[in-house]
Amino acid sequence: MAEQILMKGNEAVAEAAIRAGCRFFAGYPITPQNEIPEYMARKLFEVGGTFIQAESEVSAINMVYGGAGTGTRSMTSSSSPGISLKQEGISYIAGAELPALVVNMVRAGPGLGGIQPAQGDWFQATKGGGHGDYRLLVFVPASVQEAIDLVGQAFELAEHYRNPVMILGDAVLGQMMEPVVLPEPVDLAKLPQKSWATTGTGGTRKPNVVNSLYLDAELCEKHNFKLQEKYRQMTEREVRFEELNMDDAEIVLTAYGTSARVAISAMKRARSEGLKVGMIRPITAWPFPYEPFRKASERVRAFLDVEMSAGQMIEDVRLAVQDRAPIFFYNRMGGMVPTPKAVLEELHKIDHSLKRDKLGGRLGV
Amino acid sequence: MSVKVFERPKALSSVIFHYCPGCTHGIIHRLVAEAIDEFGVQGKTIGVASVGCSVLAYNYFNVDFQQAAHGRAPAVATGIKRCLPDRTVFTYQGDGDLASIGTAEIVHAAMRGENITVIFVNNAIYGMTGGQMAPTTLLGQNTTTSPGGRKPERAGRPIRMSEMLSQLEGPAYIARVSTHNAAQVARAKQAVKKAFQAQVDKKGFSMVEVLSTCPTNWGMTPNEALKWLEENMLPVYPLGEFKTEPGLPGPSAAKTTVPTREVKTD
Amino acid sequence: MDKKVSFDEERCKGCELCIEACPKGIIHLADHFNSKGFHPAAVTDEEQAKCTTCLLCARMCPDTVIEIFRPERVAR
Amino acid sequence: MRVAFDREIEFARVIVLFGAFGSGKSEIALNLAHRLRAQGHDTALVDADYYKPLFRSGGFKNPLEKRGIRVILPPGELAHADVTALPPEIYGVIETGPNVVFDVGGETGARVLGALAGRFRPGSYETLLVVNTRRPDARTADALVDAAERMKAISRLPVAGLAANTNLGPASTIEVAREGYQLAAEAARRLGVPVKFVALDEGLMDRLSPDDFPLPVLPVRRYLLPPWEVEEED
Repeated sequence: MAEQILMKGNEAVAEAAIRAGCRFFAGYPITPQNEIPEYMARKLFEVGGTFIQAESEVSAINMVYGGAGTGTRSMTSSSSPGISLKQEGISYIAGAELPALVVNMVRAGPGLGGIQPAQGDWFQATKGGGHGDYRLLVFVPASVQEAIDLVGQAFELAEHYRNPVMILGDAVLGQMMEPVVLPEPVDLAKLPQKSWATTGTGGTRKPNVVNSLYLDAELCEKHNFKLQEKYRQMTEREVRFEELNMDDAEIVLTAYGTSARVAISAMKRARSEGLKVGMIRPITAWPFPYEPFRKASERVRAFLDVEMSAGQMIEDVRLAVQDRAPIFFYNRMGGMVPTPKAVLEELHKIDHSLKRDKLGGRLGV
Repeated sequence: MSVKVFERPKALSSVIFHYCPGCTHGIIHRLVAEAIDEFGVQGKTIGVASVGCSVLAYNYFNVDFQQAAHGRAPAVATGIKRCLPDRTVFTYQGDGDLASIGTAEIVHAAMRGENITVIFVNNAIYGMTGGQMAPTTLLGQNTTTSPGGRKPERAGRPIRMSEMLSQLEGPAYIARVSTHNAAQVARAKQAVKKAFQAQVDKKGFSMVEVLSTCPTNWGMTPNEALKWLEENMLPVYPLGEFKTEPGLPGPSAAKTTVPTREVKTD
Repeated sequence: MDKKVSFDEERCKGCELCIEACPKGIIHLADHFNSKGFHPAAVTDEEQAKCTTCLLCARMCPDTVIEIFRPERVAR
Repeated sequence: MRVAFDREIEFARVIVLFGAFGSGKSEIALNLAHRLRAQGHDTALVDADYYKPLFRSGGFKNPLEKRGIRVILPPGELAHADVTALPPEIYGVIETGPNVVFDVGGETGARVLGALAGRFRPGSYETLLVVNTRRPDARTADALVDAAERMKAISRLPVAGLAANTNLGPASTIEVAREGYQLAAEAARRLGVPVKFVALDEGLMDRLSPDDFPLPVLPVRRYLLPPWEVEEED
């Protein structure tokens, strides 16, 4: 096993991408993700790749479109306002069925917001953002090691599905340092050939065209159905989540990313205080892990969703839980991070209210 | 016996262009394809289509193509060229695409001296969307969004991209040519070839601005449109080479920028 | 005698740019329509002889309709 | 005025901590400031890590000031901004006044020092290169020497010594610290400067044996914890 080293989330994402074979990065500076382009600027040329600081996020994502279209593993990274600017390109990349990695180290919004951590981009990442019926595979790592592992998978799956993949982190994940083990670099020569890539016909095949334009409505519909079939496959095969202490859980915490780390701390303290608290942590934001929530909703007393947003993931939790159990919500916003203590207090409050209110007890069991 | 001395270039497919009768896009497509043929680079060329009337350009060339979002073709071409530096990469963009929504992309691709070739078709109007004002629309020119003619106090004055970009150090070759008669088309051909030559020689960014007509949206017959171009566009958009890197064929243009000095920090 | 200038009628949109470009004035639009509904450009057999193969019509044609042939001995 | 703690480590009035980003400058700065203050010195901490939104020593302004440590940060909301706004007090404390710990963030912070370089008075300050050899780009003595040369060039200040800070955060061990110290000692020898001290997680101090390190060990309390590890008072 390789040695552990201490890495910051942002640089770990960059190094993991290089090891996963990323050879083209275009980006534009924005706090709190600057360590990613800075790392790429130092390292990508050393492995024969290219880093470009684009004139804007709009240009950066379109450079990635061009690079991805040549079959080169390509990525960009940014933070919330910059990701808004990239939505046009993300929609085109999805429409043209190109593989690419987009990293969003989320900061507070709306508008210029602030440079502190937030989770206000869930809707944007999972339910569009750009125009048209497309989906991204969206990973929400909760540790630096998990971010590294997911970056590797992101490139594989982006190519497998020919679809952009997003790593949805936040300022804490990007800035914090944790001990990690890096994977061995992939051997680029062993990656499958991309028959669709625009590399020049070489005079031996018909021209390849990278395109998202379908003027004929029937063909455009066919293209859309094909995309939807791909997304359906993703919902079947790519759902990832983690369940903690669910065997006897009565109250289920749910949170992702930084909120999940806080929630896990709160869960441990709650357990030590006798509360039967479990947790479901989505690792894919899209496709969302509806099934574990549905299953849990048939036997647990309540859910507590913790987010650094006004409540975005909770809409998916509601879709999964329906009315089978009450769903409580605790949030901080604008760059504030919930504390384990505050989450613990919420858990106690829920516990008390469920004991007081008989109707709030087990439903459907 | 006789020998064929003029035919459709190999780099053009046999698909019939969708362009209106007399639209000079067809001439410019052919010039680009002839240049690709003459450099022998068809198998290693990647074109980038933009948004505008030429959005379907990928159907007409026998080369790999990527279709770019409106204005972003130079960014897409940058991505392609940086990943495949030994391929020949060109964009084909109109005036709305290049001189309006894509001004940042074209300026910065030129600034970086991206080793790509840009074919910039300037017909002073939006063709695709139905004859709206372009940044290159002439003063007084009637369009659907400049009814009664473009007025400077409302809509500013025409933008001269070739002159603007020739102030940068990145471009190796910038020329403006026209399609209003066969002699000019022959000159345009030479400019397009020179632009590809600049790329083949790895000299950096090259752009040929081609003055072009839009008979349909100008409301003229194709031949009237060519005359209108000659009489009205040429005074605003003078023809010529604005920048020619030494080493390219032909005399160097006078206005070559002075290279900035490298400084040392840290 | 072989044709010096030939028109791929099905590609022609009858735009007349070649007519304007021809210094000999030998190109006209045919009376008939092509399948697209355009009167294609044409040169009568008699007027083929007047063609100097100067290429101007072909250079101005936006639709790669025109092919030009030269007698072998003068072909470049 | 020179100060010493544990009778073994002696510092100049102004301690400038620099090094590659992520090498642990902020953590060392907080620990040094607390120790200086605990020994009764009039102490100030300058957080010159202007571009990092999180895990900054300046984020502890209130608790530090409660303990009587002056914290020099850009004023008001600028303290939370990713803009460079040098607070004027910096100029004063370089020249005269309290014991100062400068926490300089990576290369960008070192550039800030470069802008101030002419103001540091010989003898009144010392610059320490903080090194963690379990960070990328710091895994060999060569890399540490390069980092020192680079910091010198950017900050236009000499490197007076190294602070051996090899750790893996919560996964730190004495073995890891010792491996890092050996690399730091090799780099220091080549740079012709001493290793000033070894920094060690305070939780490991009771497992330390006298012959682990032939020089003073600074016990380091981890202040820059992720939000979920912060202990709140009930």
